[in-house]
Amino acid sequence: MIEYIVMLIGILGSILALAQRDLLKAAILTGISGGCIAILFQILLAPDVALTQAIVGAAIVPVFLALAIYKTQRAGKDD
Amino acid sequence: MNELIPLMVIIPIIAALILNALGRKNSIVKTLSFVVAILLPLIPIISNYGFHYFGGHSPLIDNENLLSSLPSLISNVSLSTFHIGINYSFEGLQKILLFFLFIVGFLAIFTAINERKRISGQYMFLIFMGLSSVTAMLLSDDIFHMYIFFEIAIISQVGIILSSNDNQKYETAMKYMILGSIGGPILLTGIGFLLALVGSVNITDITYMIKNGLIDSYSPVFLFSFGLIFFGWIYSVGLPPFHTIKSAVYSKATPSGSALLQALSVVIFISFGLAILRIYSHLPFVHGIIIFFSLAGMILSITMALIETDLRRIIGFLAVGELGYIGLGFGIGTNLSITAALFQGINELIITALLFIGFGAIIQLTKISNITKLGGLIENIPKMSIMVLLGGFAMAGVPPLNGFQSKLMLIQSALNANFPELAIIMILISIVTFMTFIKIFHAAYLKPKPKDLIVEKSLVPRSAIFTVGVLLIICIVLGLMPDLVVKELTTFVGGLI
Amino acid sequence: MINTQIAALLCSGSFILIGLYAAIFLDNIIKKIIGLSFIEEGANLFLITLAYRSDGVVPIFLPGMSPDWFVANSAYPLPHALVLTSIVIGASTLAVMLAIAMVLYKKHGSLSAFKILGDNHE
Amino acid sequence: MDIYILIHNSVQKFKNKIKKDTITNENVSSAMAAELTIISTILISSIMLRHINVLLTVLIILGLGLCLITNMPLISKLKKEQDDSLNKMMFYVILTLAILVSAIYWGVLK
Repeated sequence: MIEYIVMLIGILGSILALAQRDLLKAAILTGISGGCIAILFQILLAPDVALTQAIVGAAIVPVFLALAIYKTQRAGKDD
Repeated sequence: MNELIPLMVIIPIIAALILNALGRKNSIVKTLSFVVAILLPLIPIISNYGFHYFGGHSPLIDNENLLSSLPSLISNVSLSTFHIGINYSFEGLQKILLFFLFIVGFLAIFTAINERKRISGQYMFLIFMGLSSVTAMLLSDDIFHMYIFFEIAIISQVGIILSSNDNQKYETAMKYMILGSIGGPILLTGIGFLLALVGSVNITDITYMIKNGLIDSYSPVFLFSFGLIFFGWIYSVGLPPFHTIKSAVYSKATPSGSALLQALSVVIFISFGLAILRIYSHLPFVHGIIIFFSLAGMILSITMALIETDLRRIIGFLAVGELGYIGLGFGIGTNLSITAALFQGINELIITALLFIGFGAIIQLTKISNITKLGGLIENIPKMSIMVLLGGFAMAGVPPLNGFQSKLMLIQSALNANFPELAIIMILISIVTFMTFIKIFHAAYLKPKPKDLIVEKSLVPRSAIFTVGVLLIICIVLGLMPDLVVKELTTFVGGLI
Repeated sequence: MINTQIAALLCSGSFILIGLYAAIFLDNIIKKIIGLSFIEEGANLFLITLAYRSDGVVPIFLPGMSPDWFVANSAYPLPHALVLTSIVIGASTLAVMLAIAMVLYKKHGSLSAFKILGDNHE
Repeated sequence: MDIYILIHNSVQKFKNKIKKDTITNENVSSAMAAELTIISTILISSIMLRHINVLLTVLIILGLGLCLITNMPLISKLKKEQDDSLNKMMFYVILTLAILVSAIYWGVLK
């Protein structure tokens, strides 16, 4: 049961990330869907990949995005 | 001497890492990259043909001791012939193509060293990474391994674009990366579908399973994987609809950079194209689709080249259009046509490098690339102009240069395979190529000099003349003695299908 | 009756589609890049899903397992090795794209793809 | 005399401002060559459909010929479609992907 919930959270997180006006929130939500994918990898019997994905998808990618947003502009006016 | 095979990939990577660490130490970077670049073409020459299994994971059937200890479930079925690890195969095509790739790479590095006062280690890092990644793609027998090195090649190509001083380079690089980030994962998904059906990513194993009917080669999963991998292929080589971005990429890099980019593209084209042919050539519509996209690429690129006014963009379109010939050879799909296509690929590698560096001299002299504002440069650089003219003849297929030999073979193969229309179109397009080339040659060199044209430097660097001269000599030698290359390629293609 | 594998396949498909939507229709470059990273993650999830075996075990051979039982029950480890590489490649591509986006913002003062990446011959 | 040169120069500048690309012999002839190339190559390559069906080929060639000749300045339209704008590139890329996958998938399944 838990896998379906994780999938739903991941998909909802990705949709919400793209719907945000504030880019910083979008970056954080990207981290949530990356983390959900990491949990899915664990459920799908790939713990080694899950570790990598947890670091890359839930930490490194949002940090990169947040750094880039910090250096550019925070409000994404147009959608 | 099979230990030399992985060295072709490892030496450039190690050189790249050292150069990157050295950074801005000018003289050491120059010396080291020159030495490594001049050593690289020697490795494929002295290496013997053969296979290299990484980690010693040869197929079980080669390993008698291990095979006898395994249960009969494994040792008696075809599983024992499958490849366990990554393996590199080094044969005639690899030998010749890598030799010429490394020659072009050496010449690009040589001109880059000479045309800049300070050379950064990072730029050399990008060049060597690009060279080693396409080498790995060509040697590898593993389609996922190809994908990984293809992505590395894309990143280094983007780096090479960014190292020029064109003011539109960031925009072009961004577009290239966005389109690439769509094309790359789609290619990966295609490989995933293939993996789902076959359970292996080794091309030899996949072809073995298809030939022996172990998998249903008309199942939707297989067809879907073909569609996605084919899309990745047209993205990676710049057939339509990617021809605009590819030509833009060529026109934004430095001359030596674009020569290298085109060399990388040709090798990527050949290695992915051969993989597609080996896996999917039994499907009836594959040849038709390859021919369709190659024809579209040739026609659209050549017409765009005719009406464009930017010198570098014209050569970019011509280079992309020439790739269509290789695609046509692959699409016709007979032994002769594939041999001709591979030969054409080698010729293109050399000729486009010549043209990019030769016309790059004009841009270095005048800082203008609009052909309506150029003219009369033959009095400034007479030697270069003659050599570029001969290079253009080679591209258009004038005897006795190398373009003539490969295009003749392609036309013969089209006629033999009952496609006279393709032969007519190839002749037509090469005439138009010739016309485009003469147009830009006239505009740059022969037309009366406009009054407001200021020639900033009086001389082109001697390194550029040397480079173009070497490439021209290769053109003439291959044109007079095509058997040097064709014999090996025929053997290779004969073993392929 | 829907099992985990099919649900995960649908999930990966929807990630790819959401990413494609963002890459095509959204104008902000950062959002385009986020969409592209979703495509990459969807492709990775697809590969991992292929390797899954319901009621299987993690493909790590522990002492005390019988080889026959392990072969019959473990997930397929090859895609795991492939995805490990692919994740790293995806992250590095993303980093390069973000770096270029930062330079473009400095140059144009905007993140709109229509303004920056449109046909602007100067 | 000086005034004449001044006027001449200003007119020259003005002219340059209006027309970025001067229309020369070369431009016109190359555009015509491109036009002819595209029409002839499309018609010739459509003969290859004879491997599928001869009657269909005749109809398609007649239709294509009519279509191409009535929309005569083709090359300017093609040029407009193949510029450096990301949106246009993306449109054609996605279109190609969609057509390729759906044609292969449905066309062979039947």
